Amino acid sequence: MSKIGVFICHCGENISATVDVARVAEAAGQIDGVAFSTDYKYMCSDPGQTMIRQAIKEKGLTGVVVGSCSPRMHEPTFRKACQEAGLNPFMCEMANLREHCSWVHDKSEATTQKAIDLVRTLVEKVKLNKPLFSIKVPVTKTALVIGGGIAGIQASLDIASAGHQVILVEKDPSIGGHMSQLSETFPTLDCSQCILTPRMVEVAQHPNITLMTYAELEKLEGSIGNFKATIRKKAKSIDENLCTGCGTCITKCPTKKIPSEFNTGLGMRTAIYVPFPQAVPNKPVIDKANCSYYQKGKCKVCEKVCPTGAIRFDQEDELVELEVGAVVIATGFDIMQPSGFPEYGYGKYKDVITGLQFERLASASGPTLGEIRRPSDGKIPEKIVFVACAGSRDPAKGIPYCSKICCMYTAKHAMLYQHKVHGGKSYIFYMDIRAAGKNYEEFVRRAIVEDAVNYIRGRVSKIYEENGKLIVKGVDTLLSAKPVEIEADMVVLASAAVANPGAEELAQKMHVSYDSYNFFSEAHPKLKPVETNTAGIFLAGACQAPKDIPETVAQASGAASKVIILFSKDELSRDPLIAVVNRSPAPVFSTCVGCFMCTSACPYQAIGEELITNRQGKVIKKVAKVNPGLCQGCGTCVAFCRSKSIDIQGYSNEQMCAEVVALLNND
Amino acid sequence: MTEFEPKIIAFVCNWCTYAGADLTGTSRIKYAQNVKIIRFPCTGRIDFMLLLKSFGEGADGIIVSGCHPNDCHYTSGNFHARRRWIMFRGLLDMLGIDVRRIQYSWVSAAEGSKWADIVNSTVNTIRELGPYTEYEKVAGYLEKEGKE
Amino acid sequence: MQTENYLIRKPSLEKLFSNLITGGKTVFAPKTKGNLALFDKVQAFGEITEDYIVTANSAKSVVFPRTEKLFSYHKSKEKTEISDAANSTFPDVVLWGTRPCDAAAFIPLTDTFNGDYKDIIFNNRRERVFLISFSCSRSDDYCFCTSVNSGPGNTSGSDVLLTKLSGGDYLAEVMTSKGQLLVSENSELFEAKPEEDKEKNLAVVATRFNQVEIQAKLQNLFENPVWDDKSRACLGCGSCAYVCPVCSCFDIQDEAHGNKGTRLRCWDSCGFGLFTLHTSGHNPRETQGARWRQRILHKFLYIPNKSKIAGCVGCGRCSRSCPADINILDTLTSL
Amino acid sequence: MNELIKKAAALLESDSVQVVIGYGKGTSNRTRAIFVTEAADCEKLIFDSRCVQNLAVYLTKLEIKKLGKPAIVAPIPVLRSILQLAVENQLTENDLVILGITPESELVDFDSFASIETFLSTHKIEIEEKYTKTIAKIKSIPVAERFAYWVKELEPCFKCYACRAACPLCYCTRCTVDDNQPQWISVASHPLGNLEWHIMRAMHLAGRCTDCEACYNACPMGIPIHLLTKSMLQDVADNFGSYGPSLDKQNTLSSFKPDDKESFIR
Amino acid sequence: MKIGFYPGCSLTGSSREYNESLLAIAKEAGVELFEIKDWNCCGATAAHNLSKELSLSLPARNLALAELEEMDELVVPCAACFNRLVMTQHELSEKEDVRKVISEKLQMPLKNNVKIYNVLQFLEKHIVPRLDQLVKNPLTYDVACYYGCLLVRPQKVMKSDRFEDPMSMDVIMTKLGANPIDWPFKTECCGAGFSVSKTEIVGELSGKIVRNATDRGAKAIVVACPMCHSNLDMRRPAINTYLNMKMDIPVIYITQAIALAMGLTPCQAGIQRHFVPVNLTVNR
Repeated sequence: MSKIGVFICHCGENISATVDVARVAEAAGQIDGVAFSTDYKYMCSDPGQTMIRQAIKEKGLTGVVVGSCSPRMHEPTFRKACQEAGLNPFMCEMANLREHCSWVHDKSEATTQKAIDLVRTLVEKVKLNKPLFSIKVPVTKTALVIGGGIAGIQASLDIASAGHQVILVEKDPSIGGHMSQLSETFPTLDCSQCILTPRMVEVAQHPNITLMTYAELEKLEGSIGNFKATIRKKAKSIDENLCTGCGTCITKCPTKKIPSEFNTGLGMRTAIYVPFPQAVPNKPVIDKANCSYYQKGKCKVCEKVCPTGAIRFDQEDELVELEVGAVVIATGFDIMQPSGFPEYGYGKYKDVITGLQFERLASASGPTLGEIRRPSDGKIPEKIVFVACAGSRDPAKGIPYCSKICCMYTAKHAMLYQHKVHGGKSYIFYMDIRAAGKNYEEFVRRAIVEDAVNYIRGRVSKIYEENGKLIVKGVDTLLSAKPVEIEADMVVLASAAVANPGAEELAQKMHVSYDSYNFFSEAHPKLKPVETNTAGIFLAGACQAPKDIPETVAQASGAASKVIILFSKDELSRDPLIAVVNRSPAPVFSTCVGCFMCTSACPYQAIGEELITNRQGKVIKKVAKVNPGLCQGCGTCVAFCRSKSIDIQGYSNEQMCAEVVALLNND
Repeated sequence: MTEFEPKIIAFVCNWCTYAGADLTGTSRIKYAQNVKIIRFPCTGRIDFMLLLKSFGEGADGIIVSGCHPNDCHYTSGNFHARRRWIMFRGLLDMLGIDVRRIQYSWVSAAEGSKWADIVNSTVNTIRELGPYTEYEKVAGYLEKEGKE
Repeated sequence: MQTENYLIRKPSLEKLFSNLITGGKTVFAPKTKGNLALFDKVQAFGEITEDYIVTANSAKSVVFPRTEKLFSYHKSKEKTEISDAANSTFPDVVLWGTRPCDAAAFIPLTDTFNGDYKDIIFNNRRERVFLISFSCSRSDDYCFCTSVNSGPGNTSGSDVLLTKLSGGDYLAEVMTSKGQLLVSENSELFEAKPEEDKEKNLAVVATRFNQVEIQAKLQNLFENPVWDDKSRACLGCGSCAYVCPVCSCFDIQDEAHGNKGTRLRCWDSCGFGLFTLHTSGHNPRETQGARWRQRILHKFLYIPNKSKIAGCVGCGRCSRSCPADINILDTLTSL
Repeated sequence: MNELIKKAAALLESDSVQVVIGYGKGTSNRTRAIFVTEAADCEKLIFDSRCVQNLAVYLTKLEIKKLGKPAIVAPIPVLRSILQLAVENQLTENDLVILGITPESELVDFDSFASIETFLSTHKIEIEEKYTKTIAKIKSIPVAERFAYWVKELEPCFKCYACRAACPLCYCTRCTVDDNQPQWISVASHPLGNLEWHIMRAMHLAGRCTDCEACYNACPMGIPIHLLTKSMLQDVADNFGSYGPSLDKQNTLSSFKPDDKESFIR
Repeated sequence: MKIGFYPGCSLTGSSREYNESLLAIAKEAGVELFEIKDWNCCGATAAHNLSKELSLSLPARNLALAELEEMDELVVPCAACFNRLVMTQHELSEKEDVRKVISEKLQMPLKNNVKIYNVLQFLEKHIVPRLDQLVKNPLTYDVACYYGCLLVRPQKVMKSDRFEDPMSMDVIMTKLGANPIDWPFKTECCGAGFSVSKTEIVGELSGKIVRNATDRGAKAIVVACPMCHSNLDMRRPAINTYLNMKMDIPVIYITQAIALAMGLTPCQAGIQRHFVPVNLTVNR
């Protein structure tokens, strides 16, 4: 006969404000098999937990139901409390009286009744709970970092320096990401590449880091501690071991007019190329789509000129399988192409460019070697207009959220312009200036005060060309509150930061959830900002939401530390909520009839065969067997088994049926 | 007479809809009390026999909800579930069990408001359909039979 | 008591029926369903069919329903309320159109429920049942009533037995005081007994075996290949037992819904593998052969030994309904 | 069917099988399953239009397995069942010898399950028009009345489980209806118990049923339960492409396509 | 398929030529338009500032009438009327309860299922496909397509992603053989309601439009809104005062442009009704 203890939490006012907690506790006391029932202000607090521990000891409770917040919040807390009192943690269940009741209903009889029903349901479940013991799985102490931007670089270096193996996968020919494209960085105006490239080199040289550029994640299976990742190494068409990176092939390549991704189309590159001079690894790849040999079948100049004979036209994509224990996603962001805003004339007028393009113009390694020259005719613009929130904070046509970095880099752009073009005039149309961050506000102030950047609070309605000038029509909503027109030579759009185009597909490959903008979702907005809801997979940088460099680096180190913590153990203990094939007395042995449809239904290939033999060793029957190491406990096999011969611990058939019956019979 | 309060049971997966319903709570979006949730690891775990049982135990309506296609925490539980529901629904319909009384949905962990919407619209549908007397008649057969 | 004979004319028969209905009786009679005749509640005389040898289902369910509530309960932490079905009132039932074999079956059936324990519910129901049987004018290869000392015109078990005469009118034999009461209540319908001989209006059913010999043989036939041979095609369903008018095995089932629940008595069959399965996993009757043996021995050895009557009335339903065409006669005649 | 008899006898003589499962004479005009273990008895074997019982059901029965390796007389429905049993790992190719019989009542050999599949691909399951009509008609009844209709149809069911016993695919050691931990469905035969039983039975046959009608033929009360499985067969065809047992194709419910279409999930 | 027609007040008054030319080209193209019997004011400009309910009921009644006459589609040439009608339809389809209330108010059934088209949508669907046969005198000159504010809005209903830089009229003009210029004033404000009250503001706003069109070499401004037309055409004196020079670029309705291209007489197109003389026909 079970002795269940029921503990109803007020959660301060959160539950008690709409639910009559005393009544719930009282009603719970009336349930058959409930030996103890009470309510308390904060069950999760230390006194609350002590109350539970005491009751278990004094009343000899065989099961516990805590009626409080979502089990997704505090289940571990209370299970731990039970364990401390000598009760198997899996004999504790939670009724979700907050998220699923008090917070979503008004104070009323029905609300209290619902709370009672929920508690009763869980009591009936707990009666059928069985003591379970967690499963130990070994940890593969190798981390997979996806994305070679500053986030990925930082995470890799931290993990590697802690003495663990790291595999860094980058889809482009070089690591570096967006940061390598930036000219100077706010709020210090130090050269982006100057601070980044040493880190890139460090990655390449670090003994614990295996770098895979021009490679992408193909498949991810398994679970925390024991993932199996399949990486597609795209064919570079060169033998990296032979290539010395001398660059002869690049200088001799006849196909020279390919818009350079790195220079955001403002510069050109060849078909065999390295994205930029400081690239790591500094070895070229052949862009098959633009190579005249791959396209037209003749050329092979690079092959002829290569001193080491490193060119491999027949090279093919290679799939490599890796055993890793943890994954850090650091795939970064993309910028929204402003073509959705015809009124800005981007694409129509050459001298309307994006912020990222301006970075290249302003960058010493850029197409203009750092001189601000407008793309159309290379003239130095005398008047330049910056449009902030070009797409951001625009639910109608753009994205509703704030891209966060634009305010700062626009200020930076204006400053750089003022520094490089003396006597130039710069205007910034903005909604609000969001400069929250160390030395950020001061930075913006400097732009306004020292560099005389004109900030105009208002939006731009139209940009059009009139005799060689870009007429920017907008409104100044402050003092004048009048329409304004500026005859500019160049316009820079602070286009919104958005998720990478491949983000959704990648999330699905890894089974991590993502928000409606395709940014990856953190496990908890406040308390688990670098974890995903899939154990063992962590987030770093702008793939989670737009971020500036300091934030990105901080989060990357955060993610790294999570990985290091994970790797600090040799074994992981996993919840034993896994499927089990039943046993029954001879001569049946198990009601499983071995149709093995569960095997084909199992997403984890966790179900194999087991031969049941008699004493003489003669095979009597063949039944299904679950591999506890592989089973993740989804229970698809359970719902699928016609003879109900396979069941899942913690969500067993008996428990679920008991819940249904209890939930629907409240008298 | 007082308004009919439908008994609705919800079978939801732990990773998407249960979390989504938590978000409904944290966002303080209100919905009707009639729906009570039972938590499953995955929609793949939700046995059609449990839906059957629910009607037998007097449910007026049922909600089954989990992760959107491709978002299943276990890769494919929801795909298996979807097939099962397609077949089950066809059979129930053939037998004249009112399929309008079972609402299937995909509600992600980010769709707190969608969950509230699903709950409220289902409650309204069931209110309009009224108590499932046809089924209760069948289920409560013994009670009546005693009283002849 | 002394049997009394009357004549009842076809139109009067219909009148008699409607009197019963208006008299508030629940009447069960053979109805056509597809190509079967089934005992079922009837309201109008027209619903009743005469075109059947025996119905597919037996009439036993009026006294021994396939699912019978024994009691229901409602428990709370303090107390548990129980309402016992024995105290409930049962309907007055008329069985119309039972065959002599059906009627005869009520004797062993009643016997079973009145062994060491007198089954109140069963007896309450039984007392309220009134049988108006019809003699058989047709028979088929499955019939063997005559081998189990019954016959197409046998009166035992019935309150009234009607035999259709050449003219289409009926000879009514009244065997019981219940029957006499019916006659007196409907005296205008019952006329002086006819001259015509009953026997020549009855079907001829050949005797297939001698029950006494069988009983004797079975004494020492427990271990015998015949059981396996004859039951090889058996699929292990319960249809033979469920259509049998004598089979009375049942299973106790509790149906619980939270704090409420009901205890039920449901038909069970020795044909099922689970029938004798022990919790230990051991099953004393592991094969269909052993189960088939049990069925035969029970009807033709154990019951006769115990209460001097056959546990089989030769209606042949079991064989007719068997999906694998296992014919009880094959077994009995091959012993 | 002299050919059949000769062949069966040969098999028994050569001891390549120990029993031949086939049809023999039954009561009056019925035929019944017979199990011939002596070559001499082979002339008892018959085959004609009356032989409708699905013999495949015996392949998984303990009592029959005891007799040794069987040869089985297999018209189309039996062949389908054998193939499905193979798909479900209940049979391997050297478990039995198949005495296939074409719709033209000619003997046909099968050296492998694959060859059965090839043969069956020219004899696909087709639901007769009279049934498609009936099903369509039933589905057109307003939902409440449709429910009442079925409750009435199922009323005579007294749970003798002949439908289960006669079905070659109901080979479970323990049927879920007999599982009382938990009590999945009501065991008693009353309206709910009957409804639940027939829903469960049909669902468990979803995508597996090979439309042999053994269940319907076995029912002593003549309840049209085969309409349920037939209507599900249609659903399978409509939703997941036409159905037939197949060695390389996954079972309908243990597989899926990411783009399976449905119209009812919000 | 029955196409209804809601003229609204302007088309029976200040912009009769819009009405005439539309019906003329429809006739020419063999498209029959049925004017809603007993139509009433759309409530434009005033209603939605005064009474929400009124602002819904007025257009709703016209929609209900269209339903009663079993119209599948409804053409609403006046941009203002169009705006009121689609807004109402949108709101009623969003809010079922409101629809019930209004329907009761009107004591008319209101399924709210008539497809409402502005003149551009109508032309695209019913006239443009026939143009290839019907264009007799292609228009060879440069034109400035002027959309104004209401035609392509509200965005949530129009679902256009180019409402700052629409193209639909330009496409049609190209089909007529004309050459729509690329200019930035397509959706600039013409002064709208100030037409009557503050003509000097109209002068300035419309002035900029007229000047830019002229500067970029347009021979005519093409419009599809009575309000725009009166501001650009009828208020030309005010414009000239603001620009302090005489602008003689004519302003024509797109329907007139089509009529001319179809080879209908200027009179059929209602050309003679303009304040700024239109001497395009001679331009051939």
